[in-house]
Amino acid sequence: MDKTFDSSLAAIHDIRNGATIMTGGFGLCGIPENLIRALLEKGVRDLTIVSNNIGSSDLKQGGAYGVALLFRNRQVRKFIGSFPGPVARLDWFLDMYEKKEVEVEIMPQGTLNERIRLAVAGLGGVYTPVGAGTLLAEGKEARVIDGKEYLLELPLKADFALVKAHTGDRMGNLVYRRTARNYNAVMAGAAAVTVAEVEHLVEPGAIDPDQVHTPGIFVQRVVKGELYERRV
Amino acid sequence: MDKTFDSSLAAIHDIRNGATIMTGGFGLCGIPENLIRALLEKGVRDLTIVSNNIGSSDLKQGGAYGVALLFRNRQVRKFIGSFPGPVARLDWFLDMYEKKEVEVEIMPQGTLNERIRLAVAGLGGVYTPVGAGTLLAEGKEARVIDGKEYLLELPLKADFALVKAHTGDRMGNLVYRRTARNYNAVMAGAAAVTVAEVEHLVEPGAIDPDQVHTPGIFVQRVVKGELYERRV
Amino acid sequence: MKRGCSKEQMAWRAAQEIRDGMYVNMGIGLPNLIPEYLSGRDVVIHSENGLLGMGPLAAAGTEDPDVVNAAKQAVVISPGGAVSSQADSFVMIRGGHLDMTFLGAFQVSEQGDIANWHVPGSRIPGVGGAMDLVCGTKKVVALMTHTSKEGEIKVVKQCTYPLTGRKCVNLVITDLAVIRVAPEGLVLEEVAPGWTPSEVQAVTEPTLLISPCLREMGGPA
Amino acid sequence: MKRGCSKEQMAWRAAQEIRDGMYVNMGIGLPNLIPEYLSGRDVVIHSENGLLGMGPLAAAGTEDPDVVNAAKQAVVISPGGAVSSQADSFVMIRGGHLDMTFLGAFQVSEQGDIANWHVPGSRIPGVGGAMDLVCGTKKVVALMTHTSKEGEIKVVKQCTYPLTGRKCVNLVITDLAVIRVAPEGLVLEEVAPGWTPSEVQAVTEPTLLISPCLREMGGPA
Repeated sequence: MDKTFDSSLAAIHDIRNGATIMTGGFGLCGIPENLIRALLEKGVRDLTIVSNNIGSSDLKQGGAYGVALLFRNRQVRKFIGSFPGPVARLDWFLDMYEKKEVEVEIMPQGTLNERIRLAVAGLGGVYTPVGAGTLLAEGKEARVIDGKEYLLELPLKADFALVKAHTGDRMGNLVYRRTARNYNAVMAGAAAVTVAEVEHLVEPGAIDPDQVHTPGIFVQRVVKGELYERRV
Repeated sequence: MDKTFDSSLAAIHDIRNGATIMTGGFGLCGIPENLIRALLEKGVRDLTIVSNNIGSSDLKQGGAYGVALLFRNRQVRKFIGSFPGPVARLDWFLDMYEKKEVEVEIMPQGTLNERIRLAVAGLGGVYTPVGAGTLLAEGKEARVIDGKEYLLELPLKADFALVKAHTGDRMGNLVYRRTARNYNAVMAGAAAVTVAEVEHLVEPGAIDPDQVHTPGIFVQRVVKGELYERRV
Repeated sequence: MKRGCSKEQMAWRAAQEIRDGMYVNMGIGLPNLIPEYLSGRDVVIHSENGLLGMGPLAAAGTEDPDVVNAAKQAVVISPGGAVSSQADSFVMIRGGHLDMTFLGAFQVSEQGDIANWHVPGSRIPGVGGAMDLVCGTKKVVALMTHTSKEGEIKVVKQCTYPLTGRKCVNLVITDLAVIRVAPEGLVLEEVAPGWTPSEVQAVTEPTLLISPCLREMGGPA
Repeated sequence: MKRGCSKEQMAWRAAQEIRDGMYVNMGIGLPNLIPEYLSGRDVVIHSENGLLGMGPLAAAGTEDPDVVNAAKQAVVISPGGAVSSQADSFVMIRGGHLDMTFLGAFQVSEQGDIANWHVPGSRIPGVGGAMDLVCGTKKVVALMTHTSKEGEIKVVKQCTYPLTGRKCVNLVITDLAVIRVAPEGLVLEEVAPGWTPSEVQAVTEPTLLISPCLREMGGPA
């Protein structure tokens, strides 16, 4: 079973305008750098991006990195995540937001995680106590269970999930390194197609079965990333 | 931070009659052998046992092992799990069941897992499609979400969770080996007190942070198991 | 009485459903024979106790008590295998990540309902992972004898045994026939060597539609 | 105007709440100073991006881009540390496994409500893990200046900023006071050196109950 693709661009060849795309990473840690670069090159538009942040936290340089590049390149129409800032404080982003060129939907970080997990796990909904009685509960079904108030949260699924691992084998078994695991381990499997870019590509059997973080069944495509800047 | 206890008996010293206890393992694979032996020795009664199976699959020898020993020793009043057989076909167990000395509550295996996870994760309930329209849906709330029928499942929590790991450090970080991971990795954290017995006890820092299966925050007590029969 | 296919032929036939690149779960019992007919095939076998990439049974004397399958037999892990917790294993199942599952059955109905977990009258029920498997897997194949040892019909209009799942079976492979569950009804695709469609119909409760491509069930070379 | 405690004194005071053996989360900002005052203490620090056992900031030149905290700063992992996915990290938080969390706040109410995520009028909101932390953690400590830079009162009868959580704060540590949220109301436990209870009351909206053990806030040696 060989799920490898020759290039990042080849691995995302069928992403179309209007697609919903999950991207792993937290800030710039563990982002699928090469697949994001390929999306920039491909130029697909009207994307919905599901991600904790909008990439770069490099406010001082005013710069964008990670998925922030896709926003700045006007390829995104909607962000679904938990914390758009600090990019959300940059002038170019505020301009886009106020001209309604980009929509922002936020939710608590743990809720974002559980909604993605529902999609991976084939579950229909979950009751979480987080956010009950707040602004973010608006429009959501509230319910008291065993004396405590919960909100009903529904699955969040994507067309593509783009994740990054330290090591992967040709069958798609993935091992993450340190806190670069973050959303990558959650999003793999939450989309019709999960594409994993890896720093190190190995043969099946090279990874100890006990140390696989994401089993290959959740990954449809594997590509060895062309270039890792690994910015902090 | 040192969570170690000197003996299995010491690690369960405060388990009282009537306690609800989760025990890891699948069949006899990965069961907390020493903690079960300590429960036998302690002789606490009226227990509720949450476990996938009732221990032994050793029908040929007519023998009991694992939690089956607790049932045969008449220490258990209720089993909550997914598959009581093959022990459920043994005469002594059938006798107890028909004399209503032991109660049996079963649910689908994945539902058992998710209900335990709800307790670990602080969630109030989950909608699963599994079991909808079957005998096991009786008494459960059914709900159609996005055209599909789901059942509401509620958290399953215990007073004690007894798990077994291959390696553990003094802080309670655990590493399981092969399919002995099974329910151990699910139940850790689902009880007021999680007790882990380990084959190998190591110092903090000896386990690579990327290879910890159960972080120590989910484990209150650690004990090096006295004797491992490791029956198949 | 005329014999149908052997267990080995049924397992071989089941194996033909599997394509390279698939992730497949094999239930306990008859489905356990299928891997025999997958040698050289690029298939990953899932065992619901937490093993993706299950290999053959461990050779006598080499059993590792930490490596077992869902039937609690000592097995070997295939290259590229991965271990997971019970929760993650059932995420794979319920989340629709498995391409196919093969299950034994007491009854399968015209609508694709399946009953395979609880015989009324059995004293203590146990369900295991059966309900999860029929609910989540992309393609569900029931593998069973066409009638019970007592001659009871097992392909029925409505299941009388407690259901495992509703409208979930896609294909039924028996010792007498291969039957596809289609929106218009049950379609007889193949018959065992020496059997006619009407002979199969005689031991099947719902009316079978005959496939325009009806053919004889094959077997291992 | 009379000064209250310094940030360092507040962080030191916050550190005194922590007992050996605790699992603790520190929010971004002021709470980030607390670990300074935990040296030699047996405490595990949780960073919600998936690190249990966070050590100090990485020394310049030794930063590992794969090891960051929730503020995206390069840090070091403590011995006995464990990495987890985002989902598992929030299982720890929401599931009540953390003993304590320290958070900055815009407002805390008499009932223990907290507002710390969204200033009305800020153009794009972002919530992060704040709502999870206040909801799940056994003890929630708000760490903030007693009034805003503009002199606005922050300990209020009812929060006017959007809530992060209801009835969840257990203790408020400010530059002027330590206030315990009790069923009967807010209890003034400590005042900053040189401050009287009535001076603290003057910049606090709800009526403070005076603890019978009222004392002066300490500070680092």
